[in-house]
Amino acid sequence: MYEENLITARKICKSFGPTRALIDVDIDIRRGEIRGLIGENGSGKSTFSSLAAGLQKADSGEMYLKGEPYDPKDMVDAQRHGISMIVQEMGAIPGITVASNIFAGRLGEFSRFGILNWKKINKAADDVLADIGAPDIKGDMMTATLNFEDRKIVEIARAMSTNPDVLIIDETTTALAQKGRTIIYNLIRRMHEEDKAVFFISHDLDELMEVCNTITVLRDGVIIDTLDQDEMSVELMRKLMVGREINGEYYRADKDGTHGDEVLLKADRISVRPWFENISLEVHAGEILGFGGLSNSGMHEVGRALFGIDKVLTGSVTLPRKGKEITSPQAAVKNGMAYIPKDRDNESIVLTGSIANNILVPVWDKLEKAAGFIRPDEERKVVQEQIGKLGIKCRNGKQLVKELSGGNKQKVAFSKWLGNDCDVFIMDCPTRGIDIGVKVDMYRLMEQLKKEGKAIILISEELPELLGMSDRVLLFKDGVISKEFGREEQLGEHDVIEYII
Amino acid sequence: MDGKQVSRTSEENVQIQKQLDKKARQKERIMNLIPYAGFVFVVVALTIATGGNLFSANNLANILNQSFVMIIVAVGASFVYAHGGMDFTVGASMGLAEFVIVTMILSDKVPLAAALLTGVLVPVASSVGVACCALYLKIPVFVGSLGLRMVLMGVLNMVMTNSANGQLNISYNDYRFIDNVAVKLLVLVAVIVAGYYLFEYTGIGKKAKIIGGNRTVARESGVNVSKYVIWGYVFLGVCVGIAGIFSLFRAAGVSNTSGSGTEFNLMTCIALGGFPLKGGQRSRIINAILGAMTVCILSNGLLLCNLDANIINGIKGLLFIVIVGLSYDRSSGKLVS
Amino acid sequence: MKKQLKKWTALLLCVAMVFVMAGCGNAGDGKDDGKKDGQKQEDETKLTDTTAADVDETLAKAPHFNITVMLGSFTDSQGVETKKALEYIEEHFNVTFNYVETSNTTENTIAAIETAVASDTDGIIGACVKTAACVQAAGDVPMVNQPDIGEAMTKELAGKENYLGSVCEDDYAQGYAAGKALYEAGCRKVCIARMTVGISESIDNRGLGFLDFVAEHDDMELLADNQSRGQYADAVATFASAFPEMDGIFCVIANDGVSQAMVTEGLVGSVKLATVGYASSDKQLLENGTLVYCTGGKAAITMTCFLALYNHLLDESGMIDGETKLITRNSMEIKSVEDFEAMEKYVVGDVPPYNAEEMMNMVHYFNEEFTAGDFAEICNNYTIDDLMSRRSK
Amino acid sequence: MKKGMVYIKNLMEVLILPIALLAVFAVATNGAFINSRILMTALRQSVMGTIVCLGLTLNLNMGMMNFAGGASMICGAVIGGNLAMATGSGVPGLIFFCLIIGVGLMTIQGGLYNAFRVPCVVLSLGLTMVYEAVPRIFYPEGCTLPIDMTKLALSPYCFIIMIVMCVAFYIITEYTVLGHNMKAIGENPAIAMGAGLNIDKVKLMSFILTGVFFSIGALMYVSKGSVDNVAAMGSMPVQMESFTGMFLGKFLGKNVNKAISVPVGVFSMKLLASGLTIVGLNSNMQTIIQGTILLVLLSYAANTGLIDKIKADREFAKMARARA
Repeated sequence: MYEENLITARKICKSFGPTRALIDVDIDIRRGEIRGLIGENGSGKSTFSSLAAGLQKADSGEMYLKGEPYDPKDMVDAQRHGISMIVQEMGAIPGITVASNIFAGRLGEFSRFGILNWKKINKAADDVLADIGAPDIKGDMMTATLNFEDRKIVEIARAMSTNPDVLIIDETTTALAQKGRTIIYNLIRRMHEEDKAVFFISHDLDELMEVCNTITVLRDGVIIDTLDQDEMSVELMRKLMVGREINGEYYRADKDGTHGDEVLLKADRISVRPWFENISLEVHAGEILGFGGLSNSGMHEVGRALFGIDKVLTGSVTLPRKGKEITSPQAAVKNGMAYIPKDRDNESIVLTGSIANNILVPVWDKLEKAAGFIRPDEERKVVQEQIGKLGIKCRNGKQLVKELSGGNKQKVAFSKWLGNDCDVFIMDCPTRGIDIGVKVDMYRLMEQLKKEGKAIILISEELPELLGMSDRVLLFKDGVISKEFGREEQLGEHDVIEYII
Repeated sequence: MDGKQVSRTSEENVQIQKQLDKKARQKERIMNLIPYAGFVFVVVALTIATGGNLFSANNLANILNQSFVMIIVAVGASFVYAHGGMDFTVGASMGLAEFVIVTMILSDKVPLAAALLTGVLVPVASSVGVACCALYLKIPVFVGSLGLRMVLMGVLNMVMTNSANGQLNISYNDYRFIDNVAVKLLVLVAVIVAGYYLFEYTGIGKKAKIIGGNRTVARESGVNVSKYVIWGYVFLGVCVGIAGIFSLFRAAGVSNTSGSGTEFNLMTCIALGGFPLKGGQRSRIINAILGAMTVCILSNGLLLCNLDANIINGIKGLLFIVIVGLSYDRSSGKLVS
Repeated sequence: MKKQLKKWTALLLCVAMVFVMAGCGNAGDGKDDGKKDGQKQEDETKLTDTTAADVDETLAKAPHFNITVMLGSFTDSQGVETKKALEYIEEHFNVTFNYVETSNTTENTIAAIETAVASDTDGIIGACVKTAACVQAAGDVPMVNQPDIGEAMTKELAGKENYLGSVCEDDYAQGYAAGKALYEAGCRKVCIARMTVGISESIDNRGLGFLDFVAEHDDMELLADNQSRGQYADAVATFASAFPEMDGIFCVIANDGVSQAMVTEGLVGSVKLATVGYASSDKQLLENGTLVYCTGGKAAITMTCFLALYNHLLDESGMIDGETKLITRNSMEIKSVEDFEAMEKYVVGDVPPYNAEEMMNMVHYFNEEFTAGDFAEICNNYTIDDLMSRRSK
Repeated sequence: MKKGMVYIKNLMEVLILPIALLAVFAVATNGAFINSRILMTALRQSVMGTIVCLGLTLNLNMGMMNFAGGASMICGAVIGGNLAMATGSGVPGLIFFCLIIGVGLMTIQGGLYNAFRVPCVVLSLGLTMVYEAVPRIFYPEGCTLPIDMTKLALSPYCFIIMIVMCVAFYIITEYTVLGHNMKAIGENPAIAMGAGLNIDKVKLMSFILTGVFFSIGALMYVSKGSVDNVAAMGSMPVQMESFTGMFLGKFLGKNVNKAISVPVGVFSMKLLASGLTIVGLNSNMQTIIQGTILLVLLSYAANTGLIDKIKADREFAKMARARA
């Protein structure tokens, strides 16, 4: 009864242990539709797309493809049914050739009695790559030699190699530069003209408005609303995503960029191969110093070098107040520095550890009594204090971090350092991929730390956030500081774009 | 449009959520209980098979004597396995430690205490050697400790062959004051209490678990990873040294097969006790001790059963597979190594 | 997935049960041991006055004893031979054997002895004791050890009456005799393939005997000394390729791998071989004169331990001399093909070197005038000819 | 032509070690070492080791260390040999039975591995004990083959079998769908699963193939003449014997197929062993030297990039200071 729909989903439920990712989701995607799917992290959009693409199995509910029941065993089975997907994380295997990546799992079609015919495979790969508009990449190249963007294009080629009826794109464009984005937009246009469907998942609300003709909003695993072309607006979408009014200005209301004049952190002509050279900077008490630039501009690596994770080849990083030079993360932590890494799940928290253990890691040295004894009650006091202060939603301190939502995980990463009374904070994309509600809490926390006279380095790839929060901004391009300006100059995004592209 | 109002807080959904939470906690509790169930199963099965002989008066003392070495080594090993490390040199280094002690005693120019102390330093040196290979030479721990094991076994064989053809004995009666049940119980309790204190209440244990959970997070949160990894191996070396001392005085002599096979036995104890091989927060000393007890009672009981030599190890292997199969944490699913 | 896991666990558990049943069944009544070829071979030797049935009848009247047998392993050639002989004893005598493997480590030996005492065994034989602690662990359970433990330890154990003594063959003499045999066969450049020193004392003594012989004869040169854990065939192959001028090899244990390596390496005719112990494929090496020295019938050592213990258990009659606490058995040298065939027939066949009737007469309880002297005398003239004469009577 | 040159360069990289060993021992024994007899014997001795190590490499490529290799080989050798003798089916029967048992044992291990989700290392420890006990129930005295059935260990056959197995390994890893999937999963299992490869099926197939290699290893082991059963963990030396050779091959032949580098690695170890015997060092020294070579080789492999990284860093720093 759903022939006219390409994909129909009825009452789809899916849960991972106690966390329920999707609850009674109903979706209809018709031919020629470019369906956008938005929602905060942990809202279930990636889960739904992986169900449709056969990566995971739904707990309950049915799915129909062109009217027939549809239950894919795995990704290859879904691809045979005409649904293919480009995953969010790295989907291309570096150690094998481009052609093997494109036809992974389906090499059987190119072999006679189990023996592979590499010539035929490479030729087919070249055709698909030319068809999607990337003739410079060849099938027999080794994937490891390609840069990050070309590897994503190989994944796109894999998805398009069976010219699917439905193409699912899961937050791929955020990592692509110009070349990749044009390829994606052409494909979407072509799918629309050929009366097929595209399922587009992205954080970039403006991009969605241009590309999609309908947008569905998901929150906490439940569908809130579906907007047509005319109903769409950024404010409405943001409101539906957060579920409550965003009152007042996100970022800091005040305009003054004043800060204390005592220098808390000083870098003198530091350089790390191959990322940056001769970077000098100072951060003052009560100042938010912003680092802006593209992801490969070297700003993230400067943050790591300031904290002592990567050894600096020239110059030095010093804490003038304590007169100490920073050469290792241990020295940094002992002298009151804090670092919140960009890759939250792999570098800032231990997913298999409990909330208490994650919070206490930098604090144990301070709590040690005679013979290294750490009193359990002191530990509990610190943990309860942090959970209360940041409002982490959890059963108790013993709950595992992997069961928390994205926002709560980030709160744990923050509270790790607040319990350690640090005075220099280095935050690398602290608000990336967390829901707006928690983002606002983070911004208020930064303001409060600024008032307490802490020095904060805010590294961010979102210009609005950078401009809204920083007292002073350093823009990075290809490992060099391309521009420095203060808050009082009130520069807008368009003024600074040419310094970072 | 097609999304009707479904809310998370609807009464029925809250019910489902509470039920899911309860199921998750139950599963966690069962996972922790299985090693104990394995232990009870082995004890009950063997008590029946041996007609109650397993816990007869003199067999209890035997079980203590036979399991003493493995429990001490298991307590030491829990610090290494907690941070995801491994050490195959345990057997050979214990043999070498015994050799050093015996040569010093026989030369009787050295007081007993000094001989024992130097003996303990040998496994400490070999375990720290494995740590340094892993930390500074970047050699993977698994293969690195196998290579070092080969070297140590070569050294042990050579040393033993050159001196008195592979067997050095000391007098049995002079050292009864060390090798008796009272002293052993005392030392066992002391090591377990010290181990438990260091593992649960000091930085050494806590930081070892965090390193086992995620080494990058530990490093970037200010933990001196190399120092605490080496601390773990030092504690293992000390425990192997203590075990070597008591095994030496129990046997009243050393040969080049002294301590051989302890490394594979140790891995069996860790796996049987439900101690996570990759370390992390779920590591608990009680699991390592439990594993050691299960293995030793299994060996003792099967011997008591007067089973034919041909099938004793077969049954031990089968029971090992069943218990490990049930108790191993299956979270890594298909991606298990 | 859950279904699959339950299926596998159920399968494993019932296999475990089968093992346990087979095991308990086998250990319970040693009589009809399923694994052995079972059919009761009639004693083909003619018994003069008492028939086999009478022998079994008198033996069955003796009280029952549980005896623990401990060897390094029951899987090497000597282990298998010994186990076969003991299973023969179990058939005729009213005893039950419990076989325990100690893989030659002192810890395992002590643990095995303690556990045997805990399962109230009546006596222990074998044990391959290396330190006094093993004997102490036996408490007051009577014990006959194999091989000898050296004077120092015997002195230390003087107080322990439960230690009845040790039985061994003079391994050192066998190694020395092997060296002499090679010397007489004209070998001057020899290699030795032996087990890593320290694992088994009796095997080490064979190596020492041979090395002393070579040292004493300066016109004889030792080219290589390869110690390994059982890879003797590889050692022979390496000697063959590395030392073309080699003309003699001594291997501490006879095994079929070594005999076949002599053939595959084309050493027959150019290189002589001397071994200790028995390997089935040694026969053709004897025929073509390659094998100049080999001994057999090592199972008799453990049988002697059993008889010494059995005498003690029955009526406390001591068969082993009080001071030395040691019986050094004569070793059965094999010089010719006829000797080899006789050994295969009478030693490693279905009837061990001493059949039930002969053993009965070596037990004071059944045969009053049998004395320790006779026991020592029987052990001394343990040769092929003695065996052939006994069997042909 | 360029591709050919690169291939030759890689091949030369693998052959450095055996040639270096030959040179060292040629000097040490002033020429006595270089004779075809020694090389042939070392090669013949490395046949079994090579086949076992190729089987282990199949599993190691997917991150799975398997201790049960030695035990399954002894089990296959003893039961296979005795069944062949009992049925009087000669060498073909021997091959057939060894294959059946070897593949059967590894299929059981693969099934348990997938069912229990236990790391291969831990499972193989338990299975080693079981596989060592099984042949002792049926044939406690081990297996001794009559001379006419041990033809395979003699020179023409054993080399043919080794070459066949190496070629089979080469074809499996380079040209079959299964081999390619195994490489992809070994590289990064998470992404491979995302890409739609059926990890369980591929791992089970890799166990079965390893079973084939172990059974041919068992065949060569029993064809040497006789195989005794072993006591607890007695099968470890059988497998560990050429363990160093396997890692030697793995690291020496980084960019050439393992079918070439593993045999060369195992052969080099046998050369080393016979060289040391001639020079007069006893086997204890050999174990020490083998262990040291393994450690040195592992650290070399782990830090290959280190020297030029330091050079590049110093270069970069010098330039940065100049420009400051």
